Amino acid sequence: MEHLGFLFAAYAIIFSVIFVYVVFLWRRQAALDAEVSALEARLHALKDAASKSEASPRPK
Amino acid sequence: MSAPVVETHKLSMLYGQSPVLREIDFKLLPGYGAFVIGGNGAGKSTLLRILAGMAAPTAGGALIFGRDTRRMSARYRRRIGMMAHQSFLYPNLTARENLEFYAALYGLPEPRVSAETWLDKVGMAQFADARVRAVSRGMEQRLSAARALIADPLLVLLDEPFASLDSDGAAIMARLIREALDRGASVVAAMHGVPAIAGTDFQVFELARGHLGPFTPKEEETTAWTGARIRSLLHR
Amino acid sequence: MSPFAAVLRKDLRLELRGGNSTLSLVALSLMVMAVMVFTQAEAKSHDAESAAAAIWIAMVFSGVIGATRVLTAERENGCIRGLLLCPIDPAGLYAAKLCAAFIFMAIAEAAAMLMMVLFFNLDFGVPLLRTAPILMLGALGFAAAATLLAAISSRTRAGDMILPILAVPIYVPALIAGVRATAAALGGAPMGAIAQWLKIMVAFDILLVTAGCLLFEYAARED
Amino acid sequence: MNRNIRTIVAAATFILMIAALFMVFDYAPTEADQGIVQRIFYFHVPCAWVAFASFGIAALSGILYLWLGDRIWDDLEYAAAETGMVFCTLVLVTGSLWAKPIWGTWWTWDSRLTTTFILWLMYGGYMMMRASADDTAQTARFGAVIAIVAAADVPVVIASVRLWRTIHPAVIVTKEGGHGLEDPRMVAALLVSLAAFTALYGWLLMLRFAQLRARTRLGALAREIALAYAAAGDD
Repeated sequence: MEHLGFLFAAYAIIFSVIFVYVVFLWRRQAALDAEVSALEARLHALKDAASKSEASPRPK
Repeated sequence: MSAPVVETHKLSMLYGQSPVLREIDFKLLPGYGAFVIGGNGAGKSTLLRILAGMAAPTAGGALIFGRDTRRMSARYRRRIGMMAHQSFLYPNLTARENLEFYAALYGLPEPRVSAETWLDKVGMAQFADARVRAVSRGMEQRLSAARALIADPLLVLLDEPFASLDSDGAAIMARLIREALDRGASVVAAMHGVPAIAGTDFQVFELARGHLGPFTPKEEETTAWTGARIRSLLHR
Repeated sequence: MSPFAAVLRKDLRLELRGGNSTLSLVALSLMVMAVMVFTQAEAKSHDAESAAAAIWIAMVFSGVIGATRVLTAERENGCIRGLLLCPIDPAGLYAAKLCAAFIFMAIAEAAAMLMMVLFFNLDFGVPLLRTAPILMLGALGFAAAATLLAAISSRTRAGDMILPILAVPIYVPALIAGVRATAAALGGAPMGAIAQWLKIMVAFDILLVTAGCLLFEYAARED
Repeated sequence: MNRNIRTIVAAATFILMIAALFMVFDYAPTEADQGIVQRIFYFHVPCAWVAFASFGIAALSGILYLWLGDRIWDDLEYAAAETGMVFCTLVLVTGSLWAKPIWGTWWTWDSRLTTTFILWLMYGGYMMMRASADDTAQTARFGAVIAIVAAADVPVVIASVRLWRTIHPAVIVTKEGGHGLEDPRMVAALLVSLAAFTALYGWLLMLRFAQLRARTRLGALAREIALAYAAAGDD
């Protein structure tokens, strides 16, 4: 049962690194979602502007 | 009628989210000129960079001699002469050495002779052995024009060719444009005001807020070409 | 004159006209060799291992600077754009730039060899002569890798900082082979004994020069 | 990349990982020479396999990107390089933790270790380049160039490191296959671990790839909208 510490450390590191990477992916996903929201807002603004002035043709 | 030298189709360019060029449709036939007038930041340089294949448009496309500017091989680049805002000249080489170097790269048979001829043409013969670092901005501009035209390109792209030129220099520049048109080359030149070049083989456009449209002079902004002399150059 | 010859001639002319690249490479090599001597606990004479280590460290440092210098020469007035507009094959342009970097490095290596003899108290003779082709193969390989990667690093925000980080790991096989071969040659081993190392270096050089010729276009293009 | 496939792979990863842990710690017998530390091997080897495969995918995608010019290949290349980097780090760390008790040293310049370490350095450079450049087609080309050069370099790295190790007197002689799997239960544990890590890798790669794909498409969409504005004459 000697060297149990090494075995424990190895497995602990494997799982914590993978966990940290998943957290990192998750945070980037949040940033991506924020970007989608910003784009949606821009699209809404575009639609509003289009409905206000029907005279000039605008993109949907 | 022969095939157009330049043909753009809904050419658009964004820098980040802000549009610089908006759906530009433009055609230029061999032997014709297009002078694009516009203020600073109007997108003139961007348009020329795209036509030279130095930048890829965001949407739409440009054909040069029928070839997409994004995929121009050496054969197509050989036919284009681009005078950009940067001179592309090596500061530590002399005027002559710079022109010889580019003449060699364009595969001219006698680089030395070509360099000599063009130094004469742009009135730089007496500065032939001065390093580019030491000459004035206006002289560098003349050399830059010589560099662009040295291989007799069939499409000449000029970005503000008259900037920082004195009246002699401007006269030379106007003559070079005239000569290029006369030998059947097409010219696209971006500038701030209408140049004093006579002829009916060119059109003047205005590039404003990313749109390319026909230029309508606000006041008396054109002058006539009288004899072989330039009377004046008007800048807006 | 071929585009390759024109560009190379232009680079050499610029260098003679106060480019000072070679001089800075020589100076840097001198510094590295001096640092190597000072950081060793005791001055060892006739120590082939230390001498080989010193000259190869100098090689890596001067190579990074050399490749950077060769490409910065093209940045003033946007000259690199002017070159890319010319109807020349990017591979020819790469080859010319690589040759220029190699020549600057080779001169610096020659100077470094002299310093190595003095600092490590070696003898002038056949063993020293045998190190010359090894160092030249090493310089060629490093110039090939660094010229290609400098085109990339110069366009990142980190700038030239990132070049050694990209180039050195790629260079490791030639570095290992070069140091071992140099140490063996300085220790008096005949050419036959280091042939295996030389083979690796030649393979590395061929590989990197080929990769550079094929890929330089993608690294240099601007759009 | 379908969301359903990702869910299935995630579930498979979870089940396989539980199974692998059970087999590694309970089913497989303790190795006679090395003792309990040998169990690191069951996860170390899959990490190595996954890391090398990932760098291979990155290099192939790089070639495809330069050839075809579709940004999807760049997204795959970046995702594979990044995921490969994670597992490559794990290989090095677990390798060290195994080497210390068995060989008495954290690190030996054995050919496999050295090659792995050099790959790790190369892709470290790749990641730094990507981090310090804008997300443009140019950066994508740079990434492809580095990935291709790195992959092309690997055979020369292996050749030089092998020769280096055979000529240089090694203090510690690394037994080739010093982890002899004499018991079939050990082989089974390794195979299940390999499956578990392949699934885990597949899941992470798909996640990252989908993310990068979304980012690229979002960029394209933002450009579309800006272009539509531009065409309408708005600023």
